[in-house]
Amino acid sequence: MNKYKPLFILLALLLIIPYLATPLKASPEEKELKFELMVLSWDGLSVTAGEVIAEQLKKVGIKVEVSALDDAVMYPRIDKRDYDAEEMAYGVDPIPTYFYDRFHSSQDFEGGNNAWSYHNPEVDKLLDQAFSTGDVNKAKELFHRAEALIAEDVPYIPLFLAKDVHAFAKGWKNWTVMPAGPISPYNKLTPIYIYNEDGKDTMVIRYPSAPEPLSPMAADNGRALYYCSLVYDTLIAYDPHLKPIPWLAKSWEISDDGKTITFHLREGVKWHDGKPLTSEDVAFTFNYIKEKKVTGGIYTVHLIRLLDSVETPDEHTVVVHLKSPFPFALHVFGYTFIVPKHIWEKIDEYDWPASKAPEYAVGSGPFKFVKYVEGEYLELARFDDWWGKKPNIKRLIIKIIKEDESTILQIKKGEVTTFRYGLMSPGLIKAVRKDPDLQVVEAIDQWDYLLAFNNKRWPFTIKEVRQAIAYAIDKKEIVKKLLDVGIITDNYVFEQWYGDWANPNVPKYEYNPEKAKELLRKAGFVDVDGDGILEYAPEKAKPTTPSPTKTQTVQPTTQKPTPTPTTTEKPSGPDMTLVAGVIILIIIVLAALWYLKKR
Amino acid sequence: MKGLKLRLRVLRRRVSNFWRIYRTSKLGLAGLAIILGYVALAVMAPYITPYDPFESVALPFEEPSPQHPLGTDHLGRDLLSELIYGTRVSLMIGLTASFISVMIGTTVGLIAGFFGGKVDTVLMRLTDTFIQMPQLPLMLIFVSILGKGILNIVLAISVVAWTASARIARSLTLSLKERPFVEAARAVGAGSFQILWRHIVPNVFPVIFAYANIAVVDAILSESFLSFIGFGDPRTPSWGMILYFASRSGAMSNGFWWFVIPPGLMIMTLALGFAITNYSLDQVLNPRLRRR
Amino acid sequence: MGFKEYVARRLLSSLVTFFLIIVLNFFIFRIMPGDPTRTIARDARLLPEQRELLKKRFGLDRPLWDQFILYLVNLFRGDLGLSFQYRGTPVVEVILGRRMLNTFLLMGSSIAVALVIGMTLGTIAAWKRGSKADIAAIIFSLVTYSIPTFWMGMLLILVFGYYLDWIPISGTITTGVEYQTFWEYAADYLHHMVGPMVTLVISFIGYHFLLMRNSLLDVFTEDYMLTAIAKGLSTRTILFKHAMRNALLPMISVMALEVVYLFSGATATETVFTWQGLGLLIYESVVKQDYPVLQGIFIFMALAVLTANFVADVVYALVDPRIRYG
Amino acid sequence: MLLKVRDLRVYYDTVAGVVKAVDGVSLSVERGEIVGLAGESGSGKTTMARAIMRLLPSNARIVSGEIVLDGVDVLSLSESELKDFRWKKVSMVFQGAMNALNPVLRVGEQIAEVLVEKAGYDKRRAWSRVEELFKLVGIDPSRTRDYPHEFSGGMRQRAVIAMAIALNPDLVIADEPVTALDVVVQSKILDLLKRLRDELGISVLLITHDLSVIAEACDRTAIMYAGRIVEYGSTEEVFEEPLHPYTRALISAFPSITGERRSFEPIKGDPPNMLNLPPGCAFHPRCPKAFDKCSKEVPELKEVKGRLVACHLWG
Repeated sequence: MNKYKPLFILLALLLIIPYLATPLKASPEEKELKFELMVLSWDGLSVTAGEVIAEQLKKVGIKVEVSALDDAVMYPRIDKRDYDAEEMAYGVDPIPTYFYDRFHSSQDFEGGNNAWSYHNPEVDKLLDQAFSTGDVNKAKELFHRAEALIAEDVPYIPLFLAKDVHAFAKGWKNWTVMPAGPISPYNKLTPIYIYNEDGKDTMVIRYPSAPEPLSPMAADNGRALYYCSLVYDTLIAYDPHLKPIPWLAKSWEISDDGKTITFHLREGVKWHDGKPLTSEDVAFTFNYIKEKKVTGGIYTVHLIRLLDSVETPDEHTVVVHLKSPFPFALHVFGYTFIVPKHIWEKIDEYDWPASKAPEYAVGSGPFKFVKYVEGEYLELARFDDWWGKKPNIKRLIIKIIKEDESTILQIKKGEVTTFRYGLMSPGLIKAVRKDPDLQVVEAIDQWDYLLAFNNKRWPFTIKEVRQAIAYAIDKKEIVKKLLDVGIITDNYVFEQWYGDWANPNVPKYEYNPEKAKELLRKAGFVDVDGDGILEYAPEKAKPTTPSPTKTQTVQPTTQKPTPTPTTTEKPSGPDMTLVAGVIILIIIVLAALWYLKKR
Repeated sequence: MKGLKLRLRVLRRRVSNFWRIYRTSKLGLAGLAIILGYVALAVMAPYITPYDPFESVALPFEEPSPQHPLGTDHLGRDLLSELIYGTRVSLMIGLTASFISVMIGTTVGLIAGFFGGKVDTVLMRLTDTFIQMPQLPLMLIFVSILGKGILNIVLAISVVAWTASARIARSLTLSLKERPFVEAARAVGAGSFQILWRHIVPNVFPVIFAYANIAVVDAILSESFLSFIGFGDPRTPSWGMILYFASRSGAMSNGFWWFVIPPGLMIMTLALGFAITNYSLDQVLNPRLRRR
Repeated sequence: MGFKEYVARRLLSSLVTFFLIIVLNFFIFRIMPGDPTRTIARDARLLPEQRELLKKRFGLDRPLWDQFILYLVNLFRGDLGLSFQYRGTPVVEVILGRRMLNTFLLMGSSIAVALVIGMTLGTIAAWKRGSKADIAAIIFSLVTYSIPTFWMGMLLILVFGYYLDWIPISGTITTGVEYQTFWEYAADYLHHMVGPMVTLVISFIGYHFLLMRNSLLDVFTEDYMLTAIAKGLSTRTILFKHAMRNALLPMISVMALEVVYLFSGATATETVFTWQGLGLLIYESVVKQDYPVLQGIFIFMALAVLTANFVADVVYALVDPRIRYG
Repeated sequence: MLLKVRDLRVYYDTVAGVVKAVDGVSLSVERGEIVGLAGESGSGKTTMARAIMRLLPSNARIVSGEIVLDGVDVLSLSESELKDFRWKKVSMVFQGAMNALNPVLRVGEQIAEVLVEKAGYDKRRAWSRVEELFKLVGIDPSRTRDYPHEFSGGMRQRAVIAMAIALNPDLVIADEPVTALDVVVQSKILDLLKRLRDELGISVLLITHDLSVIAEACDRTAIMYAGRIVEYGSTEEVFEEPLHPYTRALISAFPSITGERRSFEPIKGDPPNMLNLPPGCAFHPRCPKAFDKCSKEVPELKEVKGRLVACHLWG
């Protein structure tokens, strides 16, 4: 039987051939104008937008290889600045502190938020000034100047702000819409004012996974923060235009040098366990955060950095001394969850487990913790001694449902009222929009999608290339393909969120493919080999001043069945499957024969 | 030349022998037909797909129409074309993953069975523990270590699923070791490696490959699930990936049955094809069962 | 070697394997790239001092060797560390709480039902080998084996959960209900279990059926079965006394294997139905890179495998007179 | 006459074609007689035995013939009548006693269950009867509660014989009862069979490929070749003067059980392919004395010198 061994080896070799024959990455041609675009695989908007961008750039002669990656792969590459370009959503808060994180050169460290390695000393200077002044108007002016510079440089291209699309079950009325939608940690109004026409007094909000950590000091994700915003009070809250409104603090003053903030607390505020809330509790909270270096909450990073000392002249006054002025200091201290001193004094580890919640989860907010059925739901009840307007609903339940589909079916059945996160998939949005059983609320979301370049890597080291890409992208088409779930934006500080913090006169890059081609040619790119993709050949680009006719033939060849370029994993060409499949079948049959022969 | 002719003749006789027995199994024929049908579909994909499955050719979420018999997906790509191309991916993954796992398993089994002693003890202890570990969680853990994507799914499946073939290979090797021709070879003074390579390997592989069928079923099903929960590559449309997109884009809430039912049926039928073939091969090849 | 010695030896070898797995478990998860503090607190802006404190909290600030020793010591104290995704919650608490119970109930009952149905069908089919009923049962079981479980679950939810409204769509209990009696609770729980259980039973049946049928057919070819028939014994005696007892022997190891599922859950079904069991926990931990939890589950699974194996060996030795001294 | 088989034809349908395992066999066994049935493997001996007990596999069919045992037409029995018939009228000692006993049941239990189920014994009486049977076949009665694997090969064979005679059947079919045993044990078992025949008056149909076994134990001998009986007569005569060339070849291919050295020559040629038998006398391709007619006509079984022979030499 070993006579057939050679045959066997031959078959084995044949099986390997198709793998070897698959074209691996073609030999890297430095000169070709192409790059890899990372998109986030589980985010439908990111993937779709990436595909559209690739098609649009192909039209001006730029080859884009889209790779849809999981965050576990993508984020480390971004952290290490090991990428060409990426396109996904970044989150924004009610205050534009991200403006510093994204553009200041000091933030270009491994894992830093200046993921595009943008370095501009002038911008650095402006940002430093803007973030160390207590004068809001001066800060705004500095913002405008910095943004104008950034927009000229195009370190990344802002694409659109996602829409927060929420569906409510029938019968529910009177939610508050603000940036980030009706259900968000910044929106303390919806749960207070919402009511049901049919008299239902229990609101059910779906979470895709557990709301943990329940500790307001450890809460570091939207789900946990939303829960905390219901159970814990903050000194200030936000109105529908994200302007600070009095909450626990009925008024406040900021000193002229911006280094002292005085909060005047409401009187007669009670904790859920009946004890009174005083300035002691507020001071304790701030000091606890600073001492324990807690990682949860919304602005704690700034709080730890800024806080010098806290004074409590009387039971209802808190005076905060800052180490340095900060234009958003009010938000940093105002939007911190206040915890009761008499309970937290005893808590050593601020990230206590959920099983401790019944003893520890005492706040002063409009809802109080009732119980948490692990993995199932979290039940909150209206706190009847709350200082403010009594919520219309008596109970608020946070229910964990993993699948979006199941959620929508349950909202249709009326078992669930709405969900925490806005819908991220055009398909689901389409489903809820057309469904007569659902009420759809659309607001601007906190996710801004952007096309980012690694500014340290060729060809993005060339400013003209970045600008050309900006001209070559038709944001309208992207948003249309996304079934209109995005709001186009050209700003780096979003007018829709921050009003006059945004510079209304930033240079805009209207869709103009001809201008893009022109810029690219100026930068030395020309289609040398006639394949529709530009190559870097400055000596050829310059002499022939009139644009070469070749650029006209750039039309994509759509009749070919060749798919858009993809990653190497994809089996390409028919022969591979054919050969491998047939050979494996043959092997199976032969195997059976050999086996038979042995009998 | 003469040797080759002889070999071909022997081969032909064996094929016809095998075929004579196999064809009596109606189920087996059905299974084979299904597999061949899918292979044909995979091979012909570029010629029979009405559209390029990678490009959006219409608006997203179009209902089935003469132009798009199964409608379009969330990017406006033709679902029928995607489904046909998906055959390639799913088939490829199923075959590759099971092939690799069978290779690993056989190697381990051969070594353990042939050398015996401490090597055997250690390898089989490992195999025994792994064989009982639930496969899907293990695959998930591996994917989390390796990262996502088709290639890593293939790897994860292979790394987890090799144990069954290791067991079989070991027991075959053990019984072959006692056969007269091996003893004869030993008596003539053949080295261990030579015996292993010339006498045992050629006899172990055929049986193992017959078993590979069921590994293919498991690989296809595992792949579809891993893709479905989002560990696949969104740019490589396997059927599991289509279902992932369907679920992500609310196909059920929308009532897009054409987005959900066909991919599931495709997975099921292909898996069924291999399962039936495996079952029939087992019936045909297992002399114990044939005797009665 | 006597029975006791046999048991002792098996026990010892199980313990050695367990130790190997513990070591493997530690190092596998240390290969993982990246800074764990990024997974623990998802905030790129964290100040360096915050980062240091986090590392200390999760014991990641020490050298690898120290971490390993600590891991071993803690393990023997029943401490598997802290979960990343459920900040501050001990892994043991995450795994052993309600989730374990959910998985236990769902998997236990599904496996039991599937075993009973599968084995009964298998016995009948084997006895009536070649009949129409046999072939129909074979095709049915092959089809059930080939259905992607998650897909079946999706369809069940749509048809029976939404359109017909017979079963709940997700979860293990109705949210926010105060139960008057335990029975009310149990009824609600069981109602929620119908969907996932049907899915699992269908996906398990085929396997059990084929196994039992093959096992019996194997036994039928044995000479002692011919003897039993020649002896003119009743069909019942032949089937249940002579055939079943022998055919059940290989089923013991299968059952041992399925005991392990009690500790791993059914990821596909649990995800689709949001059945908060260990399967869903594994999925979430993978997505959120919660390595401590994955490590913990890995250990529990290994422990289950080894225990089940050990028990199976002992039961085997007790049931089958031939291998007592194996 | 106890057993009368007339013109029995049993065919197997296999994927490769029809196998005529038994093709027109007639055979009779008298009360209290041990009849040997010999032949190479594949000659249809075992099929004969199974046919008498109606234990044929599902792909076998009885094409024609008649089996009458003690006046009962075996082939016309219904399933429930068969249950009554088996073991009470005829029992069987199977080829390879190693595997004939259920490994997970105690040996005694396997005998007792027949007594309980078929002879209406209560449990206790059944077990004491088992002890008696053990004594009868020469096993220590205290070992009734052992498992089969605790028995030696000879003991197992004795236990199987004890099982076979438990219900005092008229006929015991012993299919290769001593094959895997060593010579000393073999003759002990054969002695046991003879003794049981003498003491209990049962008839035995002893099937074997080993002529020395036949020579030692049988009163009459039938030689089978390719599904037919080629010679049937008293053992002494058959061995003394084999009439059929195959019988002769068979005898000379075996060393004598008495140890007397004889010319030892194996039968030339290959055993016949049962799927495709040669025309005429199936033995003719291997027969040293074959002539024209042998390849054309199938020889009838005729009486020659007081026995039955199927050979054209005697035509």
